[in-house]
Amino acid sequence: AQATAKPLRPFTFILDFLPYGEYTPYFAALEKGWYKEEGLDVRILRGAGSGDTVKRIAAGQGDAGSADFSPVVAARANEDTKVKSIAVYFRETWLSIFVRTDAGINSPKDLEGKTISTTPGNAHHVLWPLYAQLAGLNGDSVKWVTMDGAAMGPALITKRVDAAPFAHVHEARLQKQAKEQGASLKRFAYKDVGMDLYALTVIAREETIARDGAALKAFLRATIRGMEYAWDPKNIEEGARFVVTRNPEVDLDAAVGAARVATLYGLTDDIKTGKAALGQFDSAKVRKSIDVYTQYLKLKRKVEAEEVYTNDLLPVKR
Amino acid sequence: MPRSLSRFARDYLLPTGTLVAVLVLWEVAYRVFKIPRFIVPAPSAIIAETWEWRFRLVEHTWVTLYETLAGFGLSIAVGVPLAVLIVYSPVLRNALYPLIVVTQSVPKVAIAPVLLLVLGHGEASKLVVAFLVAFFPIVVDTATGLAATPEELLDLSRSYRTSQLKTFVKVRFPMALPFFFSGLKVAITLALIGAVVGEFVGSDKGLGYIILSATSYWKADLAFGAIFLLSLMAIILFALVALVERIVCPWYAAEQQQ
Amino acid sequence: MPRSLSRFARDYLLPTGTLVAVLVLWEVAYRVFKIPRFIVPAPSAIIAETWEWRFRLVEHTWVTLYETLAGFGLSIAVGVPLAVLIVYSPVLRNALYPLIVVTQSVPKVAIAPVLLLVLGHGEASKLVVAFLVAFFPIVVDTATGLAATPEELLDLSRSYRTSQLKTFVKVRFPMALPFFFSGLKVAITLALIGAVVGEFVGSDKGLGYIILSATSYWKADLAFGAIFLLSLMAIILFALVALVERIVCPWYAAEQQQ
Amino acid sequence: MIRLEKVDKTYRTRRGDLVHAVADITLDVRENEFVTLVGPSGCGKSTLLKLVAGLVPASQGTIRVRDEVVRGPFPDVGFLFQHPVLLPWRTVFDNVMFSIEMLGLESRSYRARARELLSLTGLAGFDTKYPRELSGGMQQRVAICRALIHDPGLLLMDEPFGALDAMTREEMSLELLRIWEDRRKTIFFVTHSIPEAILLADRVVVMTPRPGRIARVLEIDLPRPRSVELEFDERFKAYSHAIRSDIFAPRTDREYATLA
Amino acid sequence: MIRLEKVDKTYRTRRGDLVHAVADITLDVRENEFVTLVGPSGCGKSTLLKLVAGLVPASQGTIRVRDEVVRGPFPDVGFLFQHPVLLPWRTVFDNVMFSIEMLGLESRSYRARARELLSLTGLAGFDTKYPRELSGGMQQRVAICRALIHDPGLLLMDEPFGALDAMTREEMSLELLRIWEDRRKTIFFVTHSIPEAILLADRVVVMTPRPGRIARVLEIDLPRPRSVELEFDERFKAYSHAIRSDIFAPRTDREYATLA
Ligand SMILES: Nc1ncnc2c1ncn2[C@@H]1O[C@H](COP(=O)(O)OP(=O)(O)OP(=O)(O)O)[C@@H](O)[C@H]1O
Ligand SMILES: Nc1ncnc2c1ncn2[C@@H]1O[C@H](COP(=O)(O)OP(=O)(O)OP(=O)(O)O)[C@@H](O)[C@H]1O
Ligand SMILES: [Mg+2]
Ligand SMILES: [Mg+2]
Repeated sequence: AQATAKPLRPFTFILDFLPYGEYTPYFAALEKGWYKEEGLDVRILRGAGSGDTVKRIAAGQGDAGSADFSPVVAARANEDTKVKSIAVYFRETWLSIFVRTDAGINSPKDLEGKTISTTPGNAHHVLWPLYAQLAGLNGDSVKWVTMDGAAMGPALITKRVDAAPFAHVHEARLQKQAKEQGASLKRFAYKDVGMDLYALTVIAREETIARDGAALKAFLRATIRGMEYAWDPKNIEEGARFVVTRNPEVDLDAAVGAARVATLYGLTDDIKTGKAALGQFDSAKVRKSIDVYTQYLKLKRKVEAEEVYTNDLLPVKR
Repeated sequence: MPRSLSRFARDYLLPTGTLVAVLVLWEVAYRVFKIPRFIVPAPSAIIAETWEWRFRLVEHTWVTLYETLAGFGLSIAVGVPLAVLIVYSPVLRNALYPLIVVTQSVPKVAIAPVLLLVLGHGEASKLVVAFLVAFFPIVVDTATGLAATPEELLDLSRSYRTSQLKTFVKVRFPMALPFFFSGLKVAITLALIGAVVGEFVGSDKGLGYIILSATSYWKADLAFGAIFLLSLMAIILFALVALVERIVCPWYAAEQQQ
Repeated sequence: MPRSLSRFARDYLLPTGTLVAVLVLWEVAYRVFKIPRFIVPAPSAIIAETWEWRFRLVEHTWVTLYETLAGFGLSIAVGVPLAVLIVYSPVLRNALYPLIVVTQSVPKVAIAPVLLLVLGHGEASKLVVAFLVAFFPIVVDTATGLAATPEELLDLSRSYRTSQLKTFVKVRFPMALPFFFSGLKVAITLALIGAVVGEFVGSDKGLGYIILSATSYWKADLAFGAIFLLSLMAIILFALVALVERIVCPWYAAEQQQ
Repeated sequence: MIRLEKVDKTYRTRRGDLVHAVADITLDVRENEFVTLVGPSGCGKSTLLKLVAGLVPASQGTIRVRDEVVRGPFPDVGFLFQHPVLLPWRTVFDNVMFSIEMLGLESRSYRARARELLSLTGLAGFDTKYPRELSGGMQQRVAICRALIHDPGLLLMDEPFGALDAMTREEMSLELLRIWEDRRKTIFFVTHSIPEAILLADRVVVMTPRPGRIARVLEIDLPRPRSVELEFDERFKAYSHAIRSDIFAPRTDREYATLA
Repeated sequence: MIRLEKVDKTYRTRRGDLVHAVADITLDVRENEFVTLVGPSGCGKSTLLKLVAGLVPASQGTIRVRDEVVRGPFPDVGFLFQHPVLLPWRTVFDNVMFSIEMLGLESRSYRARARELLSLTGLAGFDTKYPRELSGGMQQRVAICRALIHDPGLLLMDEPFGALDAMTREEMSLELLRIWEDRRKTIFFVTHSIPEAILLADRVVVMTPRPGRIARVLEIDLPRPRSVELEFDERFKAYSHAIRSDIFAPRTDREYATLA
């Protein structure tokens, strides 16, 4: 849909955190001009955590944003924030626990009695009981040490704690850092014990969905084009480079690593086998996610699935 | 007595009244303009939530109070001697001030990991953050106050051929007291902020921790409840400093009253 | 002239020397104790990285500088009138102080998101954070200074049956200048911190953003480079305030020199 | 010009006690009159002057100046404090000009007058100095210039020549008389010097020790213009004697009973 | 006791100009001598006293006290400043005791003496007041008590009685003489009053206008103990006349040329 005659519609997209390798599709669509082709002048802003992005979208500061699915549910349940997820970005949970390979922790069970760092409200910590249950270990036996996010890596590498929770995408840079100290790290993923949750989603507020569905649709079309391109193994490096051009503080190697990891969560089996289209929610999984969050986040009420997601804006559904 | 009554009204009822008025206004604004709850919750909801959490909040309040006071104490203990060095020696002043300014300009959140790794997770690291944030106004204000001693008083004191220490204790410091207290007033609130920032960075106790975790758990009511307590604590601590000032330098406070 | 030369040495070489000495010590400690790079990097590495980034860092420095100065300006514009109200009316003092203390005790990191929601993503929100953090010492110190005007000067000024404003402009404020500047010295460094904290929470420009992102990407060299620049900026701004003080109240600064 | 009726002033100190400073003062000062006020230290002379100027509220009684009840400072007055009270951040010249600025008068038209007064008081060449750099007597002279510069109709002067040496003092007294005769002002003038009080005044008011009351009001019937030689005049000596006896008599056996 | 040799003092003001305050002062003050210093305002009397006390460094020449070169303040001295310089946060009593505290003496043994001095100077009943609550003359008396309380061997007094009325002044002068005779001290005393200078002194030093030089040193050959009646003595009048002529002569045609 070429729209050179029409002026571009300004469109603000707010990330859930700082720009990094996991967002290559957005930057690819931007650099390749696909957003422009859709008539959008997209500006990508950084975020300060998924929760913050949900609030900012709710306050109308951006047209769409990137946020984990859990705050979307929580914000709706606790504060009646009228924000919905309009596309899935990462289709599996990327929560993981990292340990030093020389710590003698060979299976999740070995985490019993160990110390794990955390930040207040950390999703790993919140969902730990579920993880423990699924992994068959005594979850109460670990000791959580609260600290700043920035301190978690160093604390793990210098053995101040036995384990540290990180999203999988951070593995590349953690390993790099560990190597400098002559160490290496091992990872236990929450999804590996059968925890079936969505991670990042694209969000928008209900008002925008109702009034400006066309722009959101256009945005998703270009974004999904970006996913298809950037998650193609031969384009990984180029995608990372797109991120680095715009954000020179990002380390290219680490961004490439993150982009590579991102494909594991963006292109899951259901996509590869064609069971679902890119971006598409599965209502059963949404419900399951809601159940988990309602229980573990101690939400004030249980939201209906339709309150927090919609597949209606996606270009293709299966 | 009507005079002391009106004074009581002025000193206690008035501030309380203002704060209550602000809360009422806020509640009204909240209802009239239908402010979305995710921006700020209503005071009524905050108070209800705070009341529910009262026992646990009290414990966290103690922790923050302790860290604040310890950091504050430390910043007096370090700040006053620094001010003295700065006033007595221009050489030291020029050597020290840049270093002190550096300690101020480094964002505490940025060096928190270092502090945590060096000092561990206990209260020490929060206390140090509180101290780092709070000591600067004490240094600057005390130094200004000390330097402002009228020359004739210094001459008087020199005429006794006495030690610098005695001049300091008997003349310069008493003269600088109002400015020392001015520094303390700024420092006590900064120490509180410092303690909270320290808790943000790594703690599982204290009001700072409550604010952060309540925010993460989407419990804005509770987060604001903790902020309320924090504010209350700040007001009380500030008032206590002002009270001590009035006791320690009544000659000055009396003038201020007029 | 040897006198002005020794003074130049004292005022410029000495502070620079101290800072350089600290860096050298740090480098030595780094090498001797083999401090892990991710805790603190070596100054040499930091400087190398900073040099590499110099053009881009300069841009970010400008942003932070602008926010700092705007916030600082705003805090003077608001702080001085507040101090005046506090000194001139005991009733207002008792009503205002608690509110002001509340603005201080609320952790900026906690309300910065709210500000961001209200003021948007632009520089305004950072400016407001800088202002909120910085205006308090200006209020407290200026108020203390104004209240300290010797009574005989006030009597003198009253004897002309002149307006309060004139008394303020001609007598009270000049008399309070050293304390006003004392407040400014604290405020300028706080404004810088405030701008950085604002950038932490929501900005993709400025040194605060660089620190945050570099830390997140584990580029400790770059993060510390930004901290270096921040410290340098703080020292320069602080020195500028001190310089203006010396120009505006030479009679006071001259005494301090002795 | 000034009319005091049963004026009483009691101070409350910081500790809360009361100090009865002046009691039951009834006094009239006529337009263009030169009245001097003498009395023992601490008897309330400064207090009385401040009461008249409206700087301090009376505890009882009424004070009228130009037929208006004094409730605070009023215009067209020059007040000279017992201490010089100079602004430390202003030069000598700017301290003198302070009156002009505070009164909102146009500075330019008074600059020449300021310089003239400074050289008249022997301060020529010191205009750019700061108060700290002056001797005690010089500071007092700056304060005198400041009180005179706007040429007020009423001058309230609290021991203006207290810190001056005998000669400067005489010169300044004569200069003040000259100005007074030239421009016809009302002057109410506190002094510690009995000869000075007589030399200058139309009437001398003598006060008793604290609480200060009026012991005597003495009409000085000496020819004008006056000069220092008058001190050898017999009438002068008689006045002097009368005042001395007023001041010295009551105290020796009262307040100073402890004295050997 | 005090030995000044070719002492010169030039101040540098903030603007950088030089003020030549005293020039070429050579003077000996003997042990137990009472020397008074008179001279026009601004001639350097206070400067000279501060030079002797070591509060201000000489630009040239040497100053010896008790045979030691003065390089800074030295012990066993009581200095009385021209302004009272009281500590505003201390009560009258505590201001007097300030000397004792600064000298590290035992407070307890001086309390009675402090009270005695206060009542001697007519301040009984004011011990708990604050300086602000005193009249100018009362403040000066507190400063006198403070300079006397530790009974120093050398008293340097800068116009101690300047703010006092005629009677208090006479009483205090006589009291000072009594103390001096009792305890044999050396007193170096600046005054503006020529009679006072003569009444008190063994020798009167007369200074010229700035830069202050010694115009004359006058031995006062009057019997002791002295009393106020001496003023009517012929020798007293002669001394007075001599000093007046010293002071008045040079100025009328010099500094004050502008005067009508
Ligand atoms: N602000 C004040 N508070 C309390 N008492 C005061 C105050 N001002 C003056 N007094 C008291 O009032 C009395 C009269 O003081 P005032 O200054 O009028 O005396 P004075 O006649 O001017 O004395 P002097 O000749 O020493 O200047 C004194 O006893 C003094 O202690
Ligand atoms: N700190 C200073 N800086 C510059 N000049 C000064 C300083 N102190 C005094 N002077 C100058 O030195 C000269 C002598 O001053 P000094 O105070 O000794 O006079 P004085 O004889 O005590 O006069 P007075 O009788 O008025 O007290 C004056 O001209 C004065 O301006
Ligand atoms: Mg008086
Ligand atoms: Mg003098």
